[in-house]
Amino acid sequence: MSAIDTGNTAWMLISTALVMLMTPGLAFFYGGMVRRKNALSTIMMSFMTLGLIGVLWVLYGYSLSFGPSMGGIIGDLSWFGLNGVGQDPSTIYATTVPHLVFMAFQMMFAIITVALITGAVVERMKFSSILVFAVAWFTLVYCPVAHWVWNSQGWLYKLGALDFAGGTVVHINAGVSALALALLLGPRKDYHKGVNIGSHNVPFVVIGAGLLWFGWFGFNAGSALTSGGLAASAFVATNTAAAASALTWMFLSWFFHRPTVSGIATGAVAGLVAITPAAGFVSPIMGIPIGIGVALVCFFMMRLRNKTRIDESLDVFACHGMGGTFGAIATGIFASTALTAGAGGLLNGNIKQVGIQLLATVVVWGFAFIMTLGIGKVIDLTMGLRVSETEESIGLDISQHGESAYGDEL
Amino acid sequence: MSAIDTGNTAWMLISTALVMLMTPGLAFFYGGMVRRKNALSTIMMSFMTLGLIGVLWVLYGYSLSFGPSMGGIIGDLSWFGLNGVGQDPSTIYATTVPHLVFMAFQMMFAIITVALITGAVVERMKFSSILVFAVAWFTLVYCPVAHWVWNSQGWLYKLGALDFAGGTVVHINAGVSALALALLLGPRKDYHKGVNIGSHNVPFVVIGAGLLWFGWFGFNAGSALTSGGLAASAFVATNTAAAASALTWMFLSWFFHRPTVSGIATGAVAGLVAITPAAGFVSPIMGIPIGIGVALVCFFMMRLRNKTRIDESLDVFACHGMGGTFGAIATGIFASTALTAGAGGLLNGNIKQVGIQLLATVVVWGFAFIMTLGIGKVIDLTMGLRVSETEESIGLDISQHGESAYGDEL
Amino acid sequence: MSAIDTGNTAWMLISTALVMLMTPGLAFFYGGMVRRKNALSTIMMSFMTLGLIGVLWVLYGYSLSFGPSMGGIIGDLSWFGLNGVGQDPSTIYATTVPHLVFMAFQMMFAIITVALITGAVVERMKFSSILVFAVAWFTLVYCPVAHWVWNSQGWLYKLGALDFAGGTVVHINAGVSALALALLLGPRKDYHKGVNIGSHNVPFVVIGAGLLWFGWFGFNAGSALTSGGLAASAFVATNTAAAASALTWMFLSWFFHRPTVSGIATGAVAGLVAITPAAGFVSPIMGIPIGIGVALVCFFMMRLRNKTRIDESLDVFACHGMGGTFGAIATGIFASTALTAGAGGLLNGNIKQVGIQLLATVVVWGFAFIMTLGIGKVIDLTMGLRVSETEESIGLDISQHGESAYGDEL
Amino acid sequence: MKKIEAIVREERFHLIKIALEEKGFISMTVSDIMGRGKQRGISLKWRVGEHRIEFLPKKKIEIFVEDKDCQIVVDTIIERAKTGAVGDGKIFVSPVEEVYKIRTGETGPEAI
Amino acid sequence: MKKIEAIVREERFHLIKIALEEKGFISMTVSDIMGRGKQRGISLKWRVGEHRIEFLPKKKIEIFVEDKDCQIVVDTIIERAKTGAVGDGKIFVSPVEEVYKIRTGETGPEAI
Amino acid sequence: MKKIEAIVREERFHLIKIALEEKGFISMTVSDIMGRGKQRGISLKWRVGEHRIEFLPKKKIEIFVEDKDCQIVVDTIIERAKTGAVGDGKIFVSPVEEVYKIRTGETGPEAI
Ligand SMILES: Nc1ncnc2c1ncn2[C@@H]1O[C@H](COP(=O)(O)OP(=O)(O)O)[C@@H](O)[C@H]1O
Ligand SMILES: Nc1ncnc2c1ncn2[C@@H]1O[C@H](COP(=O)(O)OP(=O)(O)O)[C@@H](O)[C@H]1O
Ligand SMILES: Nc1ncnc2c1ncn2[C@@H]1O[C@H](COP(=O)(O)OP(=O)(O)O)[C@@H](O)[C@H]1O
Repeated sequence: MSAIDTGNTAWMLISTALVMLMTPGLAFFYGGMVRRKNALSTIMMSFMTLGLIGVLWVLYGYSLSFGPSMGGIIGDLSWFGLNGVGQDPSTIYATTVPHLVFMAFQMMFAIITVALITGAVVERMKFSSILVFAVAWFTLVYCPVAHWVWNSQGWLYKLGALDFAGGTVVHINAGVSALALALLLGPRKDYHKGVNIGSHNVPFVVIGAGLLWFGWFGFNAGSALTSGGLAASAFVATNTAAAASALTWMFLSWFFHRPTVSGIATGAVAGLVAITPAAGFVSPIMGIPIGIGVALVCFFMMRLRNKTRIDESLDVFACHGMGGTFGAIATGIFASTALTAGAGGLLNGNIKQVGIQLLATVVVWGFAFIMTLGIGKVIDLTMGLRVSETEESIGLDISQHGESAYGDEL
Repeated sequence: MSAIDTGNTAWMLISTALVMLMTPGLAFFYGGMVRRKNALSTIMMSFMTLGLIGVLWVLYGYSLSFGPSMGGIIGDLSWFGLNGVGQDPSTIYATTVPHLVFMAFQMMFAIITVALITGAVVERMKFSSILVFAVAWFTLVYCPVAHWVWNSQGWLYKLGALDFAGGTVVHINAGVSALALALLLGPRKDYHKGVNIGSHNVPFVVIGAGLLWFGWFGFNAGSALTSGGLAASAFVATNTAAAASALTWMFLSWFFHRPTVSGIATGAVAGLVAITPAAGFVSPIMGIPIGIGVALVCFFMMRLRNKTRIDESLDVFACHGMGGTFGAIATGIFASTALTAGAGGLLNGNIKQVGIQLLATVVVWGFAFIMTLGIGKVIDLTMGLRVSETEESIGLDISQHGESAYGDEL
Repeated sequence: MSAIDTGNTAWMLISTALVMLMTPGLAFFYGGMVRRKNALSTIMMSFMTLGLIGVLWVLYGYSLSFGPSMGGIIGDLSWFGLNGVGQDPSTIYATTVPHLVFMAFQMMFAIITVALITGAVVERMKFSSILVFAVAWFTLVYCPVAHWVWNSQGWLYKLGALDFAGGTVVHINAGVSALALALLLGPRKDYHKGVNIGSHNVPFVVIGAGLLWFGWFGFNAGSALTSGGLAASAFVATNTAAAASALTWMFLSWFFHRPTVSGIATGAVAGLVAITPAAGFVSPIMGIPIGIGVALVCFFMMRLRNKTRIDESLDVFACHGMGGTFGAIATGIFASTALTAGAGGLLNGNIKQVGIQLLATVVVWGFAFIMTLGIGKVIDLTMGLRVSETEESIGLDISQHGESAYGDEL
Repeated sequence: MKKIEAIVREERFHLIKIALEEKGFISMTVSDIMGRGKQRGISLKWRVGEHRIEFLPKKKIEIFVEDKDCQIVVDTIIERAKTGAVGDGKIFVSPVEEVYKIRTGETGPEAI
Repeated sequence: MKKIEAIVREERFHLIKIALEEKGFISMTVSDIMGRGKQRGISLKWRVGEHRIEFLPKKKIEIFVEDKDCQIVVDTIIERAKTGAVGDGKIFVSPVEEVYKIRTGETGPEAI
Repeated sequence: MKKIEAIVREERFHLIKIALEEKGFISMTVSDIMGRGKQRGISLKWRVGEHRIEFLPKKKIEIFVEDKDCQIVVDTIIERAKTGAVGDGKIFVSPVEEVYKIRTGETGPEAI
């Protein structure tokens, strides 16, 4: 057992807190984008994950994901209820900080991943159903994928897949599942009907994006698990990609229309998504091409999707699914030999890494999509996924939560 | 004098900043819960403590609370104006970080404690009176109680009362005082009159709760005063209790009505309150029973109170008073031998600890209640506590502050 | 090359993140103060600097400001694109943390400085023009001034000018430029016309002020570049000045009218501004006179300005220009021998320091004012500075960004 | 048919609503308005002298009724809206020529 | 001249607006109101029993027209506002005596 | 009695209010509405072509007056609301049958 380093621990503690803050941030990022009558319900879908996954993770999630592996597929339950997870460092993960800190840091990732999905189902999904879905998806999709990619015995990890802070586990996983769930659920009844279903509070979107950006320093630079050069490098790569993507998106939206505020906010988030798997593996200045690239990919994906009847409402797939995919592949391209303690990526002549990245991407795409369809279908057939038409038209705030965001009931 | 540890100092600096952020967070948590016409006045009552207590603490508050003790009752004024409180560590408190950091960390506790009380008197108390009250209460109630419980010479500290991060000093103290002040003040004139006096902005309540949760990591894990295993343990206990309580409250509100957003937010805060005295003394998984327990206690306390004519408006007593009491006793029950460097709590067979906890609780209850009644009565007889009926019906934003939150004056 | 200290690095990483958060904070501080129809445009002016300066800084800004000096006037481009700026510490700046962290920390200062200026031009300046202005001003004003004052070879630095965290570089620079630009631009068409052009959302102003205060701990205490006594001292000085100024402003606004919420928020910011150059050079308790002094200076400056036709809309000059000037001089007066490793300030009998401070102040005033007039004039003559009258009356949200903050288009 | 426009105190709305319900008048349209009467709002004492809050938020209730029901609705509102203090509000009655019920296309009394 | 006040579903507003435009009726004034009809709002099933949402947000469209245009405007609105379900709304027509166009000072039909 | 409904530019409201006050007309009810006139709002040039902002926010002032006061109120409003540019707004006058002052129960001219 190695000794605790107070500096590393300080950085990991605050990183954990930063990632926690992302979930309320997301609640506002999403909550601002829906109509007044669904503001609370949208916020609730994110916020409840703090409670729900916060409990499930310490009970069994951490053990399934990071516990002793059963064949590289899933952890056993030997760390159930934080059994054996204590103040001393783990011998495997983050060996200079208390094991509890590493556990908590990972918890915040699980929480926000589940919250991310909810952006696709706002304004029409029953609260009870999203709750049941969250439990099932967390257990059957998140924990296994986290195990494969991040557990030191996980099969994708062993294959050499690079995912610094969660491109596959968090973003592809959430984005693809969001798409699957939106397909099952069908569009909102007012979707593409000439009704204004736009953002009721763009400042909330901005404060959400601001908190996400802020928290993402913990997400990415915290994934260095130490306080030093690697964290610094990931930190700068993160900021650079966010900035480049925000700027690119602003110009794109200007080209087609006007430089929108929701555009620059969305662009920032897309940049943060794409740099997530790459942050600690690429030279920080590579944040610029990655940021520009992801803005192009996501922006056009969003335009395309918007032409269809697929109501993937707040573009979780376009941003996180596609952004995560782009980032995973970009990691294979831009990874630097110096930072990966290995062969680097395509630019270092290591074409194999691109292949591994593609494989990991395809695996997570497929698994997330099929599992989500399955879970969703079962819920649909038993308790139903959608609220009634009347409830949808009154809004989910009142029909699901008995409250109104701005106290305007009479 | 021991040496400064940069890691511990980094953690304490950021923890101090985190606790500072809780006060603006509280301003929104409270501000969202009142009517539009009192939004600013409610926010102001919290925000002004940052200025007021921020000055008083460095002048004399720190010295009274943590300075050389006069018989375990109160500090003398030898540290007046930060005299002797410098960059070197204290020899008594937090011996590996600069004394100034410990001082600042404690300051943020004093600030938010005073702010907490204001939730009971919103929508009707004169601003000048709450200002005078704050000065008096801080001096005559907060400083003594902090001295008793946390000063190394304090009489309750010496008795062995366990209060990791402020169950008695902060929560019971504020909650019970809030009740006393609300009783003196009487209910709002529209209270229980069939008028909608509900939240004007529930998203503000959520952002407040989010910032409180985030800041509470500094509050509780920062109370370890070092960056290491103890901080990690307190951190995880904190999050677990918050999550368990939020979830429990959500189900409780569902059982009686619907799963409300203000319910889950309140539940989270209640969980954070209850774990405060216990955070570093209990095994982190104990956050689950503590969280569930406090949600039950506070939820039913709130329902009960709401049936009376006591207009303890934003449930400071129900949440902080009762939650803190529950937490203080729970600490006596769940404290673990390993973490208290002592005999542990009831579960370790040390029934005496429960007695000590009860004693400390009763002492703070009594002292806070009587002192607040006294201070409040004096203010009532001299300058008056309440605004006039006309001012109350126009709203305190305009009548006390000459402003309107959303610029809707004509 | 000295070794990386994990504690210092942790503190600098989080400080960098804290300063980043100030820009969204500022977006809300400013955004709340304008009319509904310009809320987004105001927020956008701040938020876009995160993207724009975030990219320019890593490309060439850091090299111009902190790179090898050409005669103390400006850096060369040898650090273009972060060339040579890596995980190892710099040999000159912050020698115990990765060079990348120091670079990123400084970046956040550049970002917010540009954002600060925009407060003077809200509700009437074309978005394309503010964008071009931002690029030019950043390159031609910010980078040189940062070089002079903070580069170890900068001519003002060598003269011995004391600026702990940016009184001249950030606040005077931004404040004076804001004044110049406002003069060029002319007042809003509704200014002083009996139309209500007040804050549309004061709670946003408060949340902005809260985040600024929180982030300022990174700004000032982070400027210690290490985690220890100096950071602690700067931290406490910062909080004390903010508190004293907030309180003073509250009483001032009470004396003339009522204790306004926007007043206490503005006062807090003014206090933070004034303590910025002094934070690490003065004994923390000096935050009290500095806070009181700056509140008086800025409050009366604001009243005075408001009597003129100069529509320096959100008082960037009054707060940052005058506050920064006051702070720079106060630093010369209150600097303590113990903390400056030198002769201290006027109170230590070193009158020369006041002279140096005055010189640095005058130089930055003059340079910022003239350069801004020049840049602004060129933009005025080429692309124009203002939106059309129609666009101004419809509001910039719709006319410049094609969006409405609260979705109230039909 | 008549249109009844009542401008009342916000805090009285609930009482009025219930009283009308009891008499069988369920339908109504409500909006938030700002208003002032002859008294020019309310005057508050501030440190720097008297300050006048000119416009105060009120609720506007619009009810369309058959001629025969007009008086009873007006009386019910007055009964519940009255506090006796300045600011109680006003009721205005004006003529309506035709009413259409969109769902059924009905007009006249059946449409109300 | 007539004043037409139509209280319609929020989500139908867009359709109505376009239909009126096509027939040449561009001018209108729109506001957000809360309303309830005879059905007393909508009833939802909650865990603890039935819960009634009494007031629902609606759009109020006000159009001032010459007498001869009144019927066509009413018919156009009805056509587009109708879903056949409860809550479709109402249209009220009342007399107007005079109109002034502020910009030109014109009155009467030219001013509309 | 008459009901005067004036739809005016937001930024002119203050001037109008003061002018009416000077002539002794204190009472009024004000609300925020969105409106468009014959010009279909305002057209802005955007990079991708022309864009039309159809509905613009306006203030609606409602004043109930005795018949004899009607013209002077209308004239005063017109005088202050007029800029000469498109969008100045309209004033509509319609008949009112009865007024009740809730506080006193008075009706007719004394109630206004
Ligand atoms: N002549 C009027 N025209 C338009 N609105 C009026 C008029 N008189 C009263 N009101 C409305 O009625 C509200 C209450 O009137 P007020 O005069 O305060 O009541 P009271 O007569 O009991 O003092 C005002 O705020 C205003 O909105
Ligand atoms: N008598 C009335 N007075 C005032 N407003 C009415 C009246 N009847 C209906 N309304 C308004 O019209 C809206 C729609 O009426 P509703 O009765 O729900 O439609 P439907 O007749 O199709 O069921 C209501 O919400 C209310 O605002
Ligand atoms: N026929 C009408 N019916 C309803 N509202 C109208 C009508 N004509 C004008 N308005 C209202 O008056 C406002 C100003 O009208 P507008 O035509 O823009 O003024 P102008 O005639 O000076 O150009 C509009 O925004 C609308 O709210």
